[in-house]
Amino acid sequence: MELILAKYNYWIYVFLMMIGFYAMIVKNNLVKKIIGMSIFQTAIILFYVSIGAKKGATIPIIEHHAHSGAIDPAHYINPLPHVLMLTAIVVSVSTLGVALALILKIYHQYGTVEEDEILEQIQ
Amino acid sequence: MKAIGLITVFSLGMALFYATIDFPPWADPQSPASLHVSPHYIQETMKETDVSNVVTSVLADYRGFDTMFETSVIFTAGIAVILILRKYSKKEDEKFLPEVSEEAEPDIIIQTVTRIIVPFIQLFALYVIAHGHHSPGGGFQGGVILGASFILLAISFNLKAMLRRISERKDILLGGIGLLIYSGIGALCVLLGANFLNYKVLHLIIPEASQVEARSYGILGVEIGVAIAVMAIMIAIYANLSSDGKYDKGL
Amino acid sequence: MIWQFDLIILALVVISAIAAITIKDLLSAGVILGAYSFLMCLLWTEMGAVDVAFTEASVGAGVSTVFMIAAVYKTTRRTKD
Amino acid sequence: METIISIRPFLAVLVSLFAVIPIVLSKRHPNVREAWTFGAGAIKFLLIASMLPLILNGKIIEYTVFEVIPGIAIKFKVDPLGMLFALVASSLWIITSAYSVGYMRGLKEHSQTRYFSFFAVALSATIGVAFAANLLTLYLFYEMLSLATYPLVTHHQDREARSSGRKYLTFILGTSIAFILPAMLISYHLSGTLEFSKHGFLVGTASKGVLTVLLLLFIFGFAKAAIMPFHSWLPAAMVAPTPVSALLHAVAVVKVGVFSILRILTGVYGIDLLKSLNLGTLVSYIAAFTILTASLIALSQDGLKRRLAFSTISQLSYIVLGVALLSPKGMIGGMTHIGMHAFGKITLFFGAGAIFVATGKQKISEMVGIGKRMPITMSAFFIGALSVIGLPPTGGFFSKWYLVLGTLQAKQVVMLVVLLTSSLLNAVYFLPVVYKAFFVSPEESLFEEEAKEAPLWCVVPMVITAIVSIALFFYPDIFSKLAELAIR
Amino acid sequence: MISAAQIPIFIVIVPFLAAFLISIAGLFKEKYCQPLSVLAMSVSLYAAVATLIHVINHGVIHYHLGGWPPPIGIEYVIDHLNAMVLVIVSFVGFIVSIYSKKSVEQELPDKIPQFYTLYNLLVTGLLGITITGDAFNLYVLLEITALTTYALIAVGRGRAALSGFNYLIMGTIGASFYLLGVGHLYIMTGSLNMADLHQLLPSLYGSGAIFIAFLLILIGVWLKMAFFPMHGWLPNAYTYAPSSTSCLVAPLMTKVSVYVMIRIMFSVFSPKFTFQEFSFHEIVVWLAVVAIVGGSLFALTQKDFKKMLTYLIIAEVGYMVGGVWLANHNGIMGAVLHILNDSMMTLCMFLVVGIIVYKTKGHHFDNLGSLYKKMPFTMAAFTIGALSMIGVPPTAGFFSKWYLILGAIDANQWEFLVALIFSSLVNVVLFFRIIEFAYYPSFSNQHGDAHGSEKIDEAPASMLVPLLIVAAGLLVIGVFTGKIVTYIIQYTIPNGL
Repeated sequence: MELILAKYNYWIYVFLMMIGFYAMIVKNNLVKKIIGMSIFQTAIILFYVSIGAKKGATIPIIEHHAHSGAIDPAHYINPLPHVLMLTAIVVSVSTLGVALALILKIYHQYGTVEEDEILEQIQ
Repeated sequence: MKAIGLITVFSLGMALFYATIDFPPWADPQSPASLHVSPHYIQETMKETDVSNVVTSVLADYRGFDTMFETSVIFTAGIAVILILRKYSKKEDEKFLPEVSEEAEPDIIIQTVTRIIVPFIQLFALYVIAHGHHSPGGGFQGGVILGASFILLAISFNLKAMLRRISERKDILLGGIGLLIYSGIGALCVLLGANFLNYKVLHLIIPEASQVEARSYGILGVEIGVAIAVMAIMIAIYANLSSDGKYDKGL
Repeated sequence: MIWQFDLIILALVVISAIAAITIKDLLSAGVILGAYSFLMCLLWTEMGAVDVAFTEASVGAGVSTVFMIAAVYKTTRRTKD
Repeated sequence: METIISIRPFLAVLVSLFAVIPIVLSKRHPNVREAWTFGAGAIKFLLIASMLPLILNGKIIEYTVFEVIPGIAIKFKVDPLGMLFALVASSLWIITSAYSVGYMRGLKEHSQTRYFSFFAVALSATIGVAFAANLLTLYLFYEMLSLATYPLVTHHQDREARSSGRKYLTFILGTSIAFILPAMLISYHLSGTLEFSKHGFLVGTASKGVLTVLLLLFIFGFAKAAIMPFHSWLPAAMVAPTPVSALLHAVAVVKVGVFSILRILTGVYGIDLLKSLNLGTLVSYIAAFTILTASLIALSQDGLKRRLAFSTISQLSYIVLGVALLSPKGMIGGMTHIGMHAFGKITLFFGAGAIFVATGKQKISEMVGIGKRMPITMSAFFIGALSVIGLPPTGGFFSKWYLVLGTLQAKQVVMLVVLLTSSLLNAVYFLPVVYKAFFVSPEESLFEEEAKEAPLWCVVPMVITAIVSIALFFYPDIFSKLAELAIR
Repeated sequence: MISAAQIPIFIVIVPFLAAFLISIAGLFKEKYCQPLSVLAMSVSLYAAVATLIHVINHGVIHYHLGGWPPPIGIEYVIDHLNAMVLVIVSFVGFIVSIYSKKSVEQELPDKIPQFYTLYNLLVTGLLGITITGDAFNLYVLLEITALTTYALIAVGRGRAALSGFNYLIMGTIGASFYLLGVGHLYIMTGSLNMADLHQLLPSLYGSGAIFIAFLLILIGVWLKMAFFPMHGWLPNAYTYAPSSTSCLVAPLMTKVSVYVMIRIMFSVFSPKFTFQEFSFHEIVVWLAVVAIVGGSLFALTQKDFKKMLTYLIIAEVGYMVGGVWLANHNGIMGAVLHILNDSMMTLCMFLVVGIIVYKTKGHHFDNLGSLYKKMPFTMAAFTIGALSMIGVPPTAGFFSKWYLILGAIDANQWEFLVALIFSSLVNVVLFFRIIEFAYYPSFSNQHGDAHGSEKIDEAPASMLVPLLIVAAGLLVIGVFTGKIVTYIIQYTIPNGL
């Protein structure tokens, strides 16, 4: 129980990541691949956010009365992973945008978003 | 293919699972991640940057360089979508039409509500941008919300309605300007003799500001740049995706 | 942090992820992806990552879903898997 | 031995390389263009000749250009062996250029500028090989030569040229990359140097097995020496215009291959090492096999140039054999054979080319009675044939004589038999050509009686090389002296 | 006012700022886009060269962004290795920005501003990847390069969109793996700075998480560089991309990824970890052998010039990865030298293809007939490039092969030597086949104009001059290998090897 409580967040992220990864490489539909990609990236974000979590700490916004006195780092959640993940979210939405644009282009070229049907048309 | 995929997925899962064994327990205050670099940010943010939201100060100052590129990732995506989809000539014939083609009737309730609510959304967005120093939020979130307000217009009316308020040219211009503000502030620091993005030298040109306050202002300036760029690019991506790059009628 | 609550959200997240990749309608899949993002966002708020959650709410659950739906509208809802 | 630092060997290499620029620039004026070729040839020859007295006095000239790889430089060294080869190649370039003018203009060939430019590059590379002071420099110029001769071999740009060109490159470039490059790097790995030296640099670096494999890689890798089974590019390359065959495939290219093998034997392995590992015998058997087989094949060839090509293959192995005997006389024989065979064989090729220019004939069976029509050509051809067979009064006799002495000195009776048999075969495949050219009844003759020679530009060079072939019998001193110095 | 210490930042920032200026300028006057891009690239190149000289004379440069010392802030660390890669990247960027004018006008007439915006961002990304000393910063820049590349590839013809999409999927997987790996490092150490990680990691060697982190990063980077068996996306993506894109992407993308791999292996981890704790370097060399042999064989089966080159890129990646993983001095030197040489060679080749596409509207072998007559200068440059690919001295390609083979002998990995020789031989066949096509009149359609009718029809000067510079560069680099090795490359060997 201790062990499960200690690590379950990480396990869930691994599981989500497997789902996303599976969709990315096995799914035939291009949009599904993209959905998988989103899940995959979100899982990584979950992983990072879990790194930052800290028992008994609050959100990383310094309270105003703490100005003068020394600030105890254990009192606030580690902000660094949050910063990194803001970037990762931005990256994922950018990738999503470009991917969808490509899907539109592919659709106009082949009339379908199923990979096997496209490959059939190419041959 | 499916079998190979499953094997790959499974082995990845196993590997990652194996790695978790060595992780420090979840939310452990004694984990290396909590002890090595982050205490500095938490302890010094007020003294060094005068920003109480540590995420903002790290985002826009300590790791401001990352954020600059992060914003340019968005910009890149916008330009990329334009490059891929935008069709300038009208006559390009469509071989395959979208399958969902029925046009929705304009709904008066939605339109009215939108008209009322959009200014408030934008006001809120501005608040998020400006108040990012002290509360969750900042340029990025605010920019997205601003962009979303325009997208909401486009959805409930049509694309033309949005383009009347913010044309394509203006949109691209704003995207470039937003990033120019960010990198320009950085370059300004170089011109003032410090390293890139070292906002503290801005006190030389901002009247009555100490070096720490200059950092705070620098962060604000940067956030504004981010917000403008993000808003513009979100609009651009939506406009292209929803109209197939033709900018005609949208969804 | 209440770990039971945490676990419930995690379970929901997993369910919506599986649903998003298995459902045979792309529009629904896009919407479920939005829900997935939103659940994630809850999870993160609960872990104290307010800024990330805020961003995910506006980007992942908001704009991304709009993009996805726009794209599906411009192509097709059909999918074989 | 005293070492002199002088830039002259480097200049000798560069002269013809830089001559390419004016040659290309003056492509609209053929006479000016050819003047540049001659000028470069003359300067090159004089530069090389100016170094001769020093070498004969037992000195060595060195010049380091720069270090390409830390520890390994592009470096030139003029020693007697290199001098011998350079002298032959550069003097024959002038003569061949003259011949080329006659041949190319006589046949109104296309792309003459390209032809003369690449010829100059090829010569540059040849001298580079001759003066290379280490294996890398040698390899560099060896490859340069392979590539520079490709446009020459495929000059006609027709289907036949295309397939010959392929064969040429496959063998020449293929072997040098597949065999020499690894062999060179393994030797570098073993010894940490690539500098040729008197006693070789591989002594005591590896077991006999490794060294044997390495030696085989080197010997077959230098496919330009046309040691069987890597010989078949040479007959194929005969589609090239005759001057190319004459200079490159009788002198420059093939001798570069042989010369490189000599360098490996004397500079990389060293005589002592070869003796102690008994590798000389191995090499000499390989060479002997080539000598006999090629001679036999030559017998069956009807195309004159092809017959000459196979003859070349067998003659090249003489040189390898001579050095592989590892006896002083044999080595002198082998080294002087570089020069002697060059003059003899180039005369033969000039003859073949002259016949082609004048009559368009390429097959031996079509040349019955041609002696009446082209007496000068066929006389020169006869002298060349004598030299290649090794009969007095020609230079070929001198080198063969030493080779025979060498076999006796090395107590290799088998090799003696090989030499004698192959000389006999040489006689059998050359003399009938000459015989049929002159001594046939008028009815059989395919040509009218009146003498109508090839253009003067073709005939004069041929006569000169024929005369030199004879002169070398009476004055073999230059070559023999250099060879003696080389083995001392 | 701007001190010399600020020069390193200009390498990255100038093209970055230029990207937005171009995008804005494009709204008003399209014809300013390309000159602006050239200007930015030349400033960047100048700064890169100045930095390289500074590094050679004074050693490693640290540049703290925002004035924050590492590991608090992000820093730039410029040592000999990345100073060299910076020069390569900015040089290629400069050359291609001049070259691209005509070909972009032909292939993407109405998207010129967008093209140059993304072009500058791509170069910025590559430069940033190279220069940064922060593991996460590298990820962000990796994504910039990736996104720009997807778009620039996808606007090509034919299958471009689909192959761009495949690349997007693979590239995202690669980048995500990298990010995951960095996450693992972060959770175990709490740091993102490479030098700091290098200090913190040794006490954690042996931990499973670190091992997995290394593996994840490695696989991520391998995906990006199309190392066997993760190479599937590359050939189509590069083949159907517009000429200017492939000229920029093909020489740089794989090389910068190789650089990242070297950085991760030696600067984040250490040689001790990569070669002793993580003892599968022999397997990696075998993979490299398969990459080289497989890439070469696939190249042999192609009937399309550009596609053939893309398979050769896969083989060349095998050279570099194999060289690094030989785990000795000569191997690593060879690999680093090959980063330089191969980027120049590939650039030369793709510039030639671009010119051929510009002139003949295709890159199939049939388009090559009699090109030596029509475009003597282009084909002369091609010949030099081909010789370099084959590895004929004194062209550059020979010398990196030299070190790689020596490394293989030193490491007793003869299979790598055989693979290198094999690929050289295949290159002989490949390139002389093309030389044949271009040298001989095409025999298949002989309707009387086999000889003579071809007039000289050279490419425009804006395309030809860059090509000739690159071709001459191949010879110069080859000849000055000794200098390059003594002044730069020997310092790139990590301590402890």
